Amino acid sequence: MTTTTPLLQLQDIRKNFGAIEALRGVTFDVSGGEVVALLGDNGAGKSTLVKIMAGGQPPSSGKVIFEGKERHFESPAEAKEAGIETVYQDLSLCTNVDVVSNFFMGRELTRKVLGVPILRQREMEIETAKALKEGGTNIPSLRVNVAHLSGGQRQAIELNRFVHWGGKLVLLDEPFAALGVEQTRRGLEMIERVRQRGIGVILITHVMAQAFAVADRIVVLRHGVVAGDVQTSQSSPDEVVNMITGGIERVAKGLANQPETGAGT
Amino acid sequence: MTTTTPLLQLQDIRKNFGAIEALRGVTFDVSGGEVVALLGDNGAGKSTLVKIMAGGQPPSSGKVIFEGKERHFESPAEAKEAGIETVYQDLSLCTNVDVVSNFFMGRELTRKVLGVPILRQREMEIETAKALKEGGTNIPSLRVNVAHLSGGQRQAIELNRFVHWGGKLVLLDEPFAALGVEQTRRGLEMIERVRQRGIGVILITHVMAQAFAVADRIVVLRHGVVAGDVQTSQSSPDEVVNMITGGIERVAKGLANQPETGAGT
Amino acid sequence: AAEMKGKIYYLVPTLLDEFQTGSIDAITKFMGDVGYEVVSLDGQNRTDLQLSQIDDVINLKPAAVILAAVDFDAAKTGIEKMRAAGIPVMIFDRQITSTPSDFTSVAGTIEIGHVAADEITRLLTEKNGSAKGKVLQILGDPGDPYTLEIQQGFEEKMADNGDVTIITHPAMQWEATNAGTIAQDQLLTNPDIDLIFVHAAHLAVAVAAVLEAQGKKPGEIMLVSSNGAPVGLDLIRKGWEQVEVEQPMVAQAAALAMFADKVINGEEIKPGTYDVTGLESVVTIEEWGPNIKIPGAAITKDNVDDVKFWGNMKPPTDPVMSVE
Amino acid sequence: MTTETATAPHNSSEMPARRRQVLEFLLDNLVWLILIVVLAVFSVSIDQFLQIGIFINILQNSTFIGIIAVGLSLTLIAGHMDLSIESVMALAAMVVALTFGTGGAGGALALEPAWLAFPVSLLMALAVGAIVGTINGVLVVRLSINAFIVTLASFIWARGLVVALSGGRSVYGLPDSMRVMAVDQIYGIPLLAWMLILVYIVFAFILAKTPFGRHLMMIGGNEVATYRAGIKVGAIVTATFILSGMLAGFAGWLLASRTAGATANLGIGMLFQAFAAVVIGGVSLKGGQGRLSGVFAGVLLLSSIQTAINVMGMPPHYTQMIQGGLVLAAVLLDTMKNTIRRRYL
Amino acid sequence: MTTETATAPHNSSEMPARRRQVLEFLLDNLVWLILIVVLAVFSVSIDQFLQIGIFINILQNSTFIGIIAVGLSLTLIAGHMDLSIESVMALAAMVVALTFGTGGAGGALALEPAWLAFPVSLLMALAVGAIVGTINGVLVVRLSINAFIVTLASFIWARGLVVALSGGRSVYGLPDSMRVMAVDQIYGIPLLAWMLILVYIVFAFILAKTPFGRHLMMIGGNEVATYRAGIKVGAIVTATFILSGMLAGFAGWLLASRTAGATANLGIGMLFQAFAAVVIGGVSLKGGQGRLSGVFAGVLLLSSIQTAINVMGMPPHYTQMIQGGLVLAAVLLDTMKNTIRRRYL
Ligand SMILES: Nc1ncnc2c1ncn2[C@@H]1O[C@H](COP(=O)(O)OP(=O)(O)OP(=O)(O)O)[C@@H](O)[C@H]1O
Ligand SMILES: Nc1ncnc2c1ncn2[C@@H]1O[C@H](COP(=O)(O)OP(=O)(O)OP(=O)(O)O)[C@@H](O)[C@H]1O
Ligand SMILES: O[C@@H]1[C@@H](O)[C@H](O)OC[C@H]1O
Ligand SMILES: [Mg+2]
Ligand SMILES: [Mg+2]
Repeated sequence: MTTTTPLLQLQDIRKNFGAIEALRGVTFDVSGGEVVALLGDNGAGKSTLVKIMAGGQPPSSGKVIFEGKERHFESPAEAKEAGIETVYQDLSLCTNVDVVSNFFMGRELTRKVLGVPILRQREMEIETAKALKEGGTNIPSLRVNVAHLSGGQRQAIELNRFVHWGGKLVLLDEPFAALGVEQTRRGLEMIERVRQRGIGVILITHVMAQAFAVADRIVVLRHGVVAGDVQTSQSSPDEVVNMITGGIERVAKGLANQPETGAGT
Repeated sequence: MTTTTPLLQLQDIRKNFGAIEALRGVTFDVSGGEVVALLGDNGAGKSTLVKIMAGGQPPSSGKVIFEGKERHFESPAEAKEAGIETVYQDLSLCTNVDVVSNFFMGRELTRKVLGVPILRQREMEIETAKALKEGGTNIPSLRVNVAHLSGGQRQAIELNRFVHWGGKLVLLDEPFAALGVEQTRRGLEMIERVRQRGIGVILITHVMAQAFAVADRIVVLRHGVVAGDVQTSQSSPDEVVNMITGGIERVAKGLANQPETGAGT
Repeated sequence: AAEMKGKIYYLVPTLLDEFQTGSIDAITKFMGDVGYEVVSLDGQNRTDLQLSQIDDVINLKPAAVILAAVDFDAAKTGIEKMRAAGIPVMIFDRQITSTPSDFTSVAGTIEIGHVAADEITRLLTEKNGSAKGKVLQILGDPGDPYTLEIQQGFEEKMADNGDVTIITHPAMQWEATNAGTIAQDQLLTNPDIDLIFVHAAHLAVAVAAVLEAQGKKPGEIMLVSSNGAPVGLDLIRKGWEQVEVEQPMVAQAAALAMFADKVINGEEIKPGTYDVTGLESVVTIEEWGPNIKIPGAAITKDNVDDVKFWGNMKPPTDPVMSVE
Repeated sequence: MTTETATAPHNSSEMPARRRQVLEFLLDNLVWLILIVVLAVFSVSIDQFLQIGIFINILQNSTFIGIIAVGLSLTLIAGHMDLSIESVMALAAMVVALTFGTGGAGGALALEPAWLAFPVSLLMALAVGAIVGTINGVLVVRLSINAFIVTLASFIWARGLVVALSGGRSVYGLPDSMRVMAVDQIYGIPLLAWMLILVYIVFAFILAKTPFGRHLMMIGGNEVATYRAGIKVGAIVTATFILSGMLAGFAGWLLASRTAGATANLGIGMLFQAFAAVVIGGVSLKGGQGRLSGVFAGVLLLSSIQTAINVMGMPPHYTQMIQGGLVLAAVLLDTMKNTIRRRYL
Repeated sequence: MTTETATAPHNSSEMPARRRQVLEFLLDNLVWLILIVVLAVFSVSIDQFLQIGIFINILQNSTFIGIIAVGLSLTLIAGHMDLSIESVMALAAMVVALTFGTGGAGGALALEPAWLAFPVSLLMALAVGAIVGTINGVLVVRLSINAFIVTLASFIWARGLVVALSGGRSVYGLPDSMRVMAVDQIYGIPLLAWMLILVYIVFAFILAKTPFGRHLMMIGGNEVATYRAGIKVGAIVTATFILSGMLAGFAGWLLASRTAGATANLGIGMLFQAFAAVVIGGVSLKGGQGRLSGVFAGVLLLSSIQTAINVMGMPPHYTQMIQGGLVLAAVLLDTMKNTIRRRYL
């Protein structure tokens, strides 16, 4: 937790879909090792913002600055290469293949035989089993197609695969929405561990308790603009709910990059 | 709240998918005007049970007794005719058409012209707008395809359309998972209103607070069997979490049909 | 019925064409006369299918094979294979010159083009005073050599015959609606078309229907077709068509039967002139083997009812006799 | 620092709402725009193309592909497809021609009074279509066999039946009462073209304004959702196959009237054309998407290209290449849509 | 009343796991089972069917449809499709034949030493396929035009090019070195059949064991998910179209060798056959599903039906009807799968 340049800065991001303005000038930032909870009502623009940060959609205007450099991620692949991992709200699983394939999607383990990459099926299976077990999720068989899994089992795959891959910034869009009590608890612990590795985390959730359990800072979106940006320690669930529903607005300018505990500079 | 026959009874319901036994003998019931929270870990079998009650999947064995008569719903259409309304966990929306079409899916308002049923587009639009407003959800345009809506906006359509249709029993499978704070609050209120109309409600959720806010009784599924069946007033969130994660088991036999307040017959 | 001498396979290229379906009946009857049972296999206009039929037929060890090739030359390998397996091969209707065979019975496509050219020259002269005017030629599928050879014969002869403008369009896949549409469009942009020459009678059906729908009187725009199918003769009777260049299908089939014994027994076939169902036909020994060419005739209103035309579907009842 | 914020997403200020609407409309109907451009280019560059007669020909020649394309569109929108339409059309034409035809293989049935041939033959054609459609529908719905393979089989056997029934022979000569459709005109426009227009109006209406049409669209979008919503998915899909068959039967009836008979290979190749028209017209092969107005434009576009080729007088060997190229060019134009939408909307 | 419960869903006790596995395996490979049944029925009921020569014919005649079906399967699995394969095959055959053919329209190019014709012609055929495949891929991926329409256009123009190049004339007479494939045998099995088997082994391996194959499957299942996961979707899909084109080119090279030349309408109708085989083999038209072993069985099944019809000697007017019927019957058998699975598993 230092006051160096933030990991990711967004400056005046706007996004419109035809006549609809989903984002109307969003500015905020996140530092390495910091957990920011991004809150807001349904349709506030949270997921749209995530997609912009993850390279899935270009903003209509505004700047994305990652590690001090302005970046225009043309695709999720580019954002990923830069170190941004994402768990999407609308799950990104291929339900026509099995759990292992989904877990390693795009980063399969291989060995070369005569220059041809061959999948290392067993290794991948073992690793998947381990990760899911740590996440507290029970899945009858890893070779079963994801189409046959329950909602929570699916989300667990998606949530647990990201930690596996490291990176510098993790974007989590309502990652616990379908998870059970225990799985959610372990998910929150995982975020804590990730933070300790110096990785920045942006967590979207509708559950105040979750935000207040792990976030250093809370950013509230409302109708496509930032309606609140406060240190968790200096706010309360009630206040935040008020910001979300439009009761109050509170953007602590200049405080954005403060360490999460303590109040001084 | 009387001690007449329950609205719906399940007796020893089993369901297996190939080698996987999702349900291993589930017995419980729900009465008119009663709200039962159906809780359980990911993969416990809750959604499978819902699909069986809703006519979408036949049980491998066991009895479904609705209004005192054994029923074998062959399709959701039949269950619906009998008065069972369902909100599914994996949303059941047609993202290729607009909000209004989804809201009235299968029950379009029409008028006959020369015997030909013609859609009453305006009326449907007005009604949709009203229902969504009551639910607290903001949707930029009702004519926009659902594909362009946020996760919470989609869930709101599905949740709000069911009250509109009445019925005798309502099955809600994690209906608030993607909803904002305010929308969830209104959703819980809505359940309360529905209960007051004498309709039975089964609510699935992973959030203890929601279960304890509206449920008369809590039923816990664990690995496909009932691991707990208690009056909300006689339990606590901690105890229920314990049942979910397998710490304890508590099935209050013979108490299942008790009124939610008071203890006597 | 008498004891059969063996099975002959007839590989017919397609059944979407009256000539071909008619030939099955004729060949089956005449071969029956001389003591052979005929089994026909439809090649559905697919070269590869016909080749696989050849492969299969070889395994069935027939007395002989009659081949009307989907494609004139692609059948070459198949013919070689069959003959190598000791199966005599008779070529019907579609002449194959690239490899030897045991007997060939054809009308000649180039010649059909020539006959058509002469008839059309005559019709134009009758109408315009001299051999001039505008002709719309509607081919069959442009991928089918049968139609291209008629075109070739027709155009080379027309070039000699006078000053006639020929506009050529293909009817894809020999499909009649396509022919009708071409005629309809062309009549708009070239209202001075004197005559339409289509390469098969079933195409004339749609063209005549278009003329009729446009309020034309029969003969106002002349129509000539080749192959002599029954609908073609009907159109002549109704006055929509002036000339049909007949392919002597019945005689072509009869010739096969006449020489079948000789071919199958490996006896020598002598060149000379033979009488085939009343038509004077010439057998020559060509590079590719013995070849009988049977003259096709021009059918007009005057002779349309002659039973010798296959389009009248009165095949000769007298049995054919094997040539001694 | 406590303020109220606005209450709903705002309109973007960059483009006036009005202009945006016009642009949206144009993009939604881009196939029509392309059709107009193409016709204009042909009119200018091809001698004698620009005359009423040519445009009427284009319309009239669109009839058969146009009508079977409607059935194809309906099945595609519902998330299935119907490959049998071409053969069903030929079968209906052949059955009618074999019954009433006076020349060739025709049976020359004469009814008293003569005009009876008109309704009777129409019913026969529709019945043929309905029967094949029912077979398709039942196999797809009841036995849940893939529609592609079911209707491919029908495509093959129905054509086979045409060959078998006719013995490969052609029929020529239909009673006058049956040729009305091909011969008569109203306001200078052939009845065939009117039929085409009528079919499009009726089915565009059904799709847009009736529960049936809406359910079709939703079934194509998410069959599970409609099933759960209590929509009788099976019945609707079956009905769609029957409709598609009947439309093909109707087209066959018109085709018999047009060719004054039938041949064994009647209509061969039209399936591909119908498919091309439907896809150019914006119907998605994945189901749940498409409007008949686009399909109509697609049909006219293909017909215009064919007519231009017929009129141009080019070496016949090149027609196919040019046709393929033009289809591609038309579709390329259509993709500008996405670029424009992304850039300006 | 407080007890521990078991920790994971249990195996159903109704059926021993072993028997279930066997049943699952049989159901997964039902097309093979059907193929065996069909061959057995044919062998018993058709005179002279049961002989080695016939079975070798079935295998050999499957070569062309079999190889293009692989390309079709790959594109379908990736959620697209390639209709151009039939025409590309013909185009490759024609280009090779025009260059090396000694008769007809052939150019009679003679290389020194003579065996050079073999590799050179192979490379030419593959290049033709790669070029058309690249065009298809780029249009589909870069301009995101629907693959159906792109490849339909290619289907038309490539065939047009065949007709134009050859002027409709055929070519025959290829140098001996190029006919090796059609003439030679190894262990009594024609080289053509070996090529078929080789192609299936190689591509089945690629699909099952390499990241490329797995990505293909996942792209077909959920393109958005793979894109988000950083998979180079565009590159993979383009490569798939190129592969499909090259396979078609290879098939064309073999076909030229088999027919010792090429004709303008070479291979017409094979597209439908390939489609039927692929769908019978269990490849989903919606993408993300299918195994080549099933496709292979599908190809052999169709080829067996065709051969049976050839050998049976039935009235030819009925062959198409019977063919359509048999295809349907085979698929009907396949649907028992679902019933069995529902009832016993
Ligand atoms: N592709 C799109 N086309 C049109 N409108 C869109 C599109 N994507 C999002 N929107 C609109 O933008 C607004 C913001 O959507 P977004 O998904 O970002 O909301 P959210 O904050 O994530 O909501 P939730 O909490 O419900 O997930 C919504 O009104 C939505 O309808
Ligand atoms: N169609 C199916 N085929 C095979 N297995 C299935 C199928 N549907 C469900 N299952 C399995 O049955 C079990 C119960 O699933 P279900 O969806 O009922 O769980 P759930 O209690 O709703 O979980 P969640 O809280 O995650 O939604 C899971 O292990 C799941 O993998
Ligand atoms: O009559 C023609 C026949 O001789 C040829 O072989 O194929 C096409 C037919 O139209
Ligand atoms: Mg969201
Ligand atoms: Mg569930």
